[in-house]
Amino acid sequence: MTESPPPPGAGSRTERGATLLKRYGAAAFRTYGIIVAFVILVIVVSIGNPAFLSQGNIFNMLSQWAPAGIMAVGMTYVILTGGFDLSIASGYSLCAVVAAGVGILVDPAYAFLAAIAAGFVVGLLNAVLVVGVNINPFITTVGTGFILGGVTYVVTKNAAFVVPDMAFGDLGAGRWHGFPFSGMMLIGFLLVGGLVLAKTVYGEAIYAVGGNREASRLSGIRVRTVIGSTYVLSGVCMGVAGTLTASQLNSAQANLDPVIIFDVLTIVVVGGTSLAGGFGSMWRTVVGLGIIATISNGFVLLDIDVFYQDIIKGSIIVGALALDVLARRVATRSGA
Amino acid sequence: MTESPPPPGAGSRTERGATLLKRYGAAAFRTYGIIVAFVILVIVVSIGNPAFLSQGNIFNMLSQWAPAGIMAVGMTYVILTGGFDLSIASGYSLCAVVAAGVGILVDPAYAFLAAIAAGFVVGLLNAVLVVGVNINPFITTVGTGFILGGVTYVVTKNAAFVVPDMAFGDLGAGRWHGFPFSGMMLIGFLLVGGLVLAKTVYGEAIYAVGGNREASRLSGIRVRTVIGSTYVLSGVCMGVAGTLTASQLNSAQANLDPVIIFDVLTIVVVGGTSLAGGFGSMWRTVVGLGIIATISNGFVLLDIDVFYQDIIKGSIIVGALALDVLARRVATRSGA
Amino acid sequence: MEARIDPPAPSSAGPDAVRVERVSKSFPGVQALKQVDFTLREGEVHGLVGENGAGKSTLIKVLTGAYSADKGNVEIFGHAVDQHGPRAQQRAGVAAIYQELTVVADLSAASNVFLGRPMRRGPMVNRRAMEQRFRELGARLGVDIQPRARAGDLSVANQQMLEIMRALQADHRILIMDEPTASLGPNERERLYETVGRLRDERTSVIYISHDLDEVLRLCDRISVLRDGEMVATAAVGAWDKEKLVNTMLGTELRAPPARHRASEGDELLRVEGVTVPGKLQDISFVLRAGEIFGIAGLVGAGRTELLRALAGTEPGASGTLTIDGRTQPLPRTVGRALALGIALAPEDRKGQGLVLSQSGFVNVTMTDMRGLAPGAIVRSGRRKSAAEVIATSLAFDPRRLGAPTGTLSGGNQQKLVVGKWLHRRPRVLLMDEPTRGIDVGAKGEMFAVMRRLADEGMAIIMVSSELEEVVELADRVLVLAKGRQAAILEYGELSLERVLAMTFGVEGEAAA
Amino acid sequence: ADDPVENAEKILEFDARNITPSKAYRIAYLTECGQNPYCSARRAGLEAAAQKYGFTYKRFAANFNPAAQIKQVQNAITEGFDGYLFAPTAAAPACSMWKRHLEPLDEPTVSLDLPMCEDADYSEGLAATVTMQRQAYYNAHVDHALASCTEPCKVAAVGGFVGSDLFGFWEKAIQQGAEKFPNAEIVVDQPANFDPRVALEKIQNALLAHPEITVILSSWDDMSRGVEQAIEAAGKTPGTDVRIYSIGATKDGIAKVKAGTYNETTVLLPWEESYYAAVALIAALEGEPINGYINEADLPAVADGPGTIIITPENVDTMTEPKY
Ligand SMILES: Nc1ncnc2c1ncn2[C@@H]1O[C@H](COP(=O)(O)OP(=O)(O)OP(=O)(O)O)[C@@H](O)[C@H]1O
Ligand SMILES: Nc1ncnc2c1ncn2[C@@H]1O[C@H](COP(=O)(O)OP(=O)(O)OP(=O)(O)O)[C@@H](O)[C@H]1O
Ligand SMILES: [Mg+2]
Ligand SMILES: [Mg+2]
Repeated sequence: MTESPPPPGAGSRTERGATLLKRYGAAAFRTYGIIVAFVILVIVVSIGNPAFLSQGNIFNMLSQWAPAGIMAVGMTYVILTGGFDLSIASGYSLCAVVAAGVGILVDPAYAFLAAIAAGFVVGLLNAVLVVGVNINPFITTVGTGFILGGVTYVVTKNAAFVVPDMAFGDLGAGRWHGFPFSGMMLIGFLLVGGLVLAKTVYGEAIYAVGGNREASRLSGIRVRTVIGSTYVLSGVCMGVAGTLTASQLNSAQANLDPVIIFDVLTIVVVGGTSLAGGFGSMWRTVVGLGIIATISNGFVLLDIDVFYQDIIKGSIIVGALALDVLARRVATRSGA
Repeated sequence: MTESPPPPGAGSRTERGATLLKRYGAAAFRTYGIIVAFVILVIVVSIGNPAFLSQGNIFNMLSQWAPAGIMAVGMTYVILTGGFDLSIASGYSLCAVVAAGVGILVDPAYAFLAAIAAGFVVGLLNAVLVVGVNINPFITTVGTGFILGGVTYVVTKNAAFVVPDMAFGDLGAGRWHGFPFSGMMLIGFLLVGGLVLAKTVYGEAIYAVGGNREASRLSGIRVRTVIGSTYVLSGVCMGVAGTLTASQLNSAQANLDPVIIFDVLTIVVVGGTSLAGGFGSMWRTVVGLGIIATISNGFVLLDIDVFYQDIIKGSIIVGALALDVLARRVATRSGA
Repeated sequence: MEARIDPPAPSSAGPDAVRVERVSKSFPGVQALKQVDFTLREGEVHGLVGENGAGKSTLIKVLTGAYSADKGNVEIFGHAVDQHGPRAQQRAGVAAIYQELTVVADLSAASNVFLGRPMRRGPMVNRRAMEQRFRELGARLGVDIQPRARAGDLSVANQQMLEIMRALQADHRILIMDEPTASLGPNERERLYETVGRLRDERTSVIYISHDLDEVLRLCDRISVLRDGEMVATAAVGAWDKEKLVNTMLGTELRAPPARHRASEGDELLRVEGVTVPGKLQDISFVLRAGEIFGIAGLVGAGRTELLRALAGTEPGASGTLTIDGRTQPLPRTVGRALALGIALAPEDRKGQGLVLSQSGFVNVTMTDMRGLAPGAIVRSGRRKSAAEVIATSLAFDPRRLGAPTGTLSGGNQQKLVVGKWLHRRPRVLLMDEPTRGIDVGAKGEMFAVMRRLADEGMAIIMVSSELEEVVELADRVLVLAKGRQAAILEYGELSLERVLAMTFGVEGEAAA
Repeated sequence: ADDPVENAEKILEFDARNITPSKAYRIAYLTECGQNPYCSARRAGLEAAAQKYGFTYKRFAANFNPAAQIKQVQNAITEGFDGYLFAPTAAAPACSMWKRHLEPLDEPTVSLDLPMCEDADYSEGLAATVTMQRQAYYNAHVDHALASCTEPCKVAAVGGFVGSDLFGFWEKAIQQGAEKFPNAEIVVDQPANFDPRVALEKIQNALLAHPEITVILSSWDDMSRGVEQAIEAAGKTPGTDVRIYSIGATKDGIAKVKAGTYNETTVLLPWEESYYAAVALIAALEGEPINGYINEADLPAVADGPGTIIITPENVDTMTEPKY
């Protein structure tokens, strides 16, 4: 609503007073203010415990945040079209259970595919309701979230599925010269997700639909297909994330991590992507992920007392965004 | 986005083929489709267990849903301006703790005032961040939610505040000829909240701001004041709700009911109020409250197996909205 | 028409209602106003003209407090206004009709007119009084809008009337109108002129912005010209004529408009039969030939927009058939289907339906044909850039502004892009709803030239415009709609302003009789 | 009735009589539970008692939410039952539900799961209290783990939900244990929501920040799976390089103790808890109330097996197959 995305390089040649540098500098500050907040946070935590920037810790963080980060990639797409996917916590548990179930009953090799197929179906269900029946995505996905959660209970009869074959854990916990496979997948999703968004026709359509649905429709963009596809993508991300977690734990159960939805939403939104749709980008999700992961990791590394963790977390989230907003304001004033 | 609320009586006079009755009938169906869903639900549950419509059960439901319902009144205002208040779960716990604390240390008589004051401050904090610093309300209130929750832990040191004076419980648990005080307060909030929205200049401004913020600003509406006031109102509702719960429990503690936020959001949105702002009304919140309370009560009355509850709940939520949407579509086609 | 309005009596000079001194305003990358001086005398109607993007809207937004100026002073009735948003200015008696519609779609028509200043009884809204006053205002302006209608369901013209009613609703001493007639038909325009005349008699001071120079010359006491953010001239109306205004606005001579010529009689491209939209349109049939510009004339609410929407696959209730390439089929049900047939729509509501305001001109101009720019699904920014620049240049849109989010462009420049969107994809039939709305005289010439050229290249264009002169000047044939019915199709030889007017009103007269 | 062991014997004796109650009772099961394996086991115990004693019951599940529980207590009372099984979500609010709503009824109530009203176990007026999860229980678990630090060692702990009563017991036990066992230094103490994924993350980070950690306290067997994976990911062997002390004695937990991956798991008996609570309620309804505290540790699963709630590789074979 109050978001006014700055056009990098939109400056007119007619302006004489300001130097190019000053102008673009200000624009950069305005655009990338959230990065400043992130850098400050990193500096503070690594002064507190230099191990923060150690290779081992970074690898750990990559593998720990792979499930949430991968789902944040899907959520970025959904939110950019102006949608919402609140079914991811249940969908993720369901996919993890499918992965573990197939890992037990059939073979770990098929677990990944089965979970992705399950995620695909979940996403399709959301897509059909949101663009087919045309129900508000917020409430639709709250509803499907309940349904999927319920299905998972019924399927598991409320017991954990423990996979006896330890090879099942290789995907989630395996490493290559110390670099976790799950971290590679996270980086892959962020990169490919970002490139598709920034460079392809599909990505442009996402922004267009989120920015003005009616104008996009009249321009011949298949609005429903575009919107629906983001839910399917989000579902596939649940499948991947669920498999990684099931593999990391060598087991899965219903209600795996019900609050992961907050993590994922916060990751996307804290970077500055607008919930109104049409504005945001994958690098913002990367920064958001960085901020949230650093906070969570920092609590342990700096051994912050439990009682103060929530206060600190909330203050950092609000503070980072306030800095971002103020940066825009200051830069707009001085740069223009 | 896809919401196109029909104005009752907006039919064009030039239309000749359709009778007035048919036209208005269709418009009513289009507008009030969600009520049809609610009525079906009520019929199903009361056939399953006629005790559903007994006075005792209705009184119980009123008192049980008073805290969530009162917060839904505040949330309706916030959402109508296009905002979000995700801090209510923590704010509500905090206010309950303040009420219990004052009830212990000072006197139960002051507890109510103290909790309302606490809610007011919470709302003011949100308002300052949302309209003062101008941060996105979603993430702002996620952040303040963490902060408030943290403050509550620190204040209570993770212990419950138990009020020894049993008179403290009279507000929340007391009844007048069987009619619970808390139910009266709920009805009072819904009525007054609805009247203010529908009839007053302030209510008119809420719709205007939510419908088109810039147009409202240009028309001289104090947009920031209006938006900010809704967060303060939401805060005051937390204060009232927190007091009622503390009084019902004769005690309070941190993290009282973290998932109440989902109940409150669902109540507002399931009725048909648009998250984009500018469209909705208090009767929709009443219907939403009715639906959610009936589902929850019905599970117990019909003794639904816990394994299937979530599936049923999700299906009813999605189904109610689908019916609403389809009603609109059918009515639009036949009526226009 | 001209003869029907009395020349304005020069008003006696009173104290200044508005005084603007050395006001500058810039946006990131654009200096919209440069040291502008401007004076509005009490009781005068002051015209403000200039090219698209000259800074007119920006100037009035500074005046109303919607924007705060970077430098300079604004005085209203001798009092400096500190820049605290639109409220302060409203208190001082300023009302404005903004160029971009500011209706609240979900509110009723009456609530929109009284937005921010509802009639009240204590803290309560007095809806009955509001609806009463709404009807009075409507009667005065000759519009028939239901006070309880949802504003978003009204046509653009009626929404524009709501804006006008909003400005007139309280008795303001200063009234600012930014292109109030852009989407109005002849009737409404006349009513508005009368109203402005009456306001002047009541010594209300008016700033009047329009691209219709005839209108400005008829209505105003003095006229100021903005060019590139600078105030280049202010003079009494007597000192101006149309040519002088144009030359001052553009800084150069206007190129002669393209000579009117008839399209060579092309082959039948599209046959439209029996288009009906319940309650809006009845049984419209016509034939469209390749290479022609087919005009649709009619009064506001006659159903012109509906007809275009029906052909473009976006009017759900529509029925009828199309014959194209020898195949007869029902009207397209989706936009995609219409596009597959080669039919595209440039809608009249540029903000709501035309542009993705958060995206750049590059994106907007090419989004109709992204596949064409992106073999292998990857968008080639180089190709896109050159394609967009060609389009921009042909529409007199400064190609250097293509990178800016379209939401930051002036109204007229946005309109150019709405039309420009289809110049890349090149449909066989282009439906243009009010394509010149808000476009300056210079650019209008360019737009006409483009339309003519497209037609000459074999495209068929259907054009709807509320400016009948425009339709008559440009179209090869004209379909006249009256109250949703087809009044006549005027062939090339029969076309004249008088006939079209007679048809539109004549049928109305018949119906009334 | 002041001696829990005597109470346990009494209830076992009653159960052994295999009586047929004078009528088919209707019982309200007001449970804090939601949906997890622990809750399912509790339900199964109740189901077994219902089969045996021919009563019917209605389940009111509060999903760990005190505000929801008060609603359910009211609903249950309005509906009216012969007796009430009451498993509090939290001690303090439960006290008000008990005193204000349940106690004034003329029907017997048996509490389980948690003590309430600031009582250590039994609260006056109840027909019985059947529970294990008291402060003493957590102290026993933590003390056993910390006592293993014969030399100075570093300890990390992951607990359940911040704000819950159990988390309060847990934190207090850790605090008191640290004082009792100066060799043990608690370097990380984090909540992990009983969630294996969160536990994995927290312990992975903890092992990185403090590679010398050799003892990990976990408050739930399912969560300990995440702990185990974190230790393996750090290239260490769970059970030897880093010792895991867990709670639950679930099937999975017992198996892990047998395998030597967990060094200990503390017994929880959800099945027995609800089974004997129901038996105690039937006894009260039949006019033989216990009016006192029954500790599940005094029941056969522990008393006739390992004799202690602390299950280690040494005594794990004496533990009967857990019911969940
Ligand atoms: N909010 C904004 N952000 C950035 N640039 C803006 C903004 N508003 C206006 N501009 C720029 O300021 C210049 C003047 O625009 P303005 O709208 O005043 O023109 P105008 O004279 O009203 O034109 P038109 O006749 O097309 O309405 C344009 O270059 C426009 O792009
Ligand atoms: N985008 C739209 N979506 C739905 N209905 C629309 C839209 N635009 C216009 N209408 C409908 O069109 C009707 C007004 O007639 P319409 O706009 O077709 O007349 P017109 O002859 O084109 O006149 P105008 O000059 O006002 O465009 C209104 O009843 C309105 O509901
Ligand atoms: Mg303008
Ligand atoms: Mg039109």
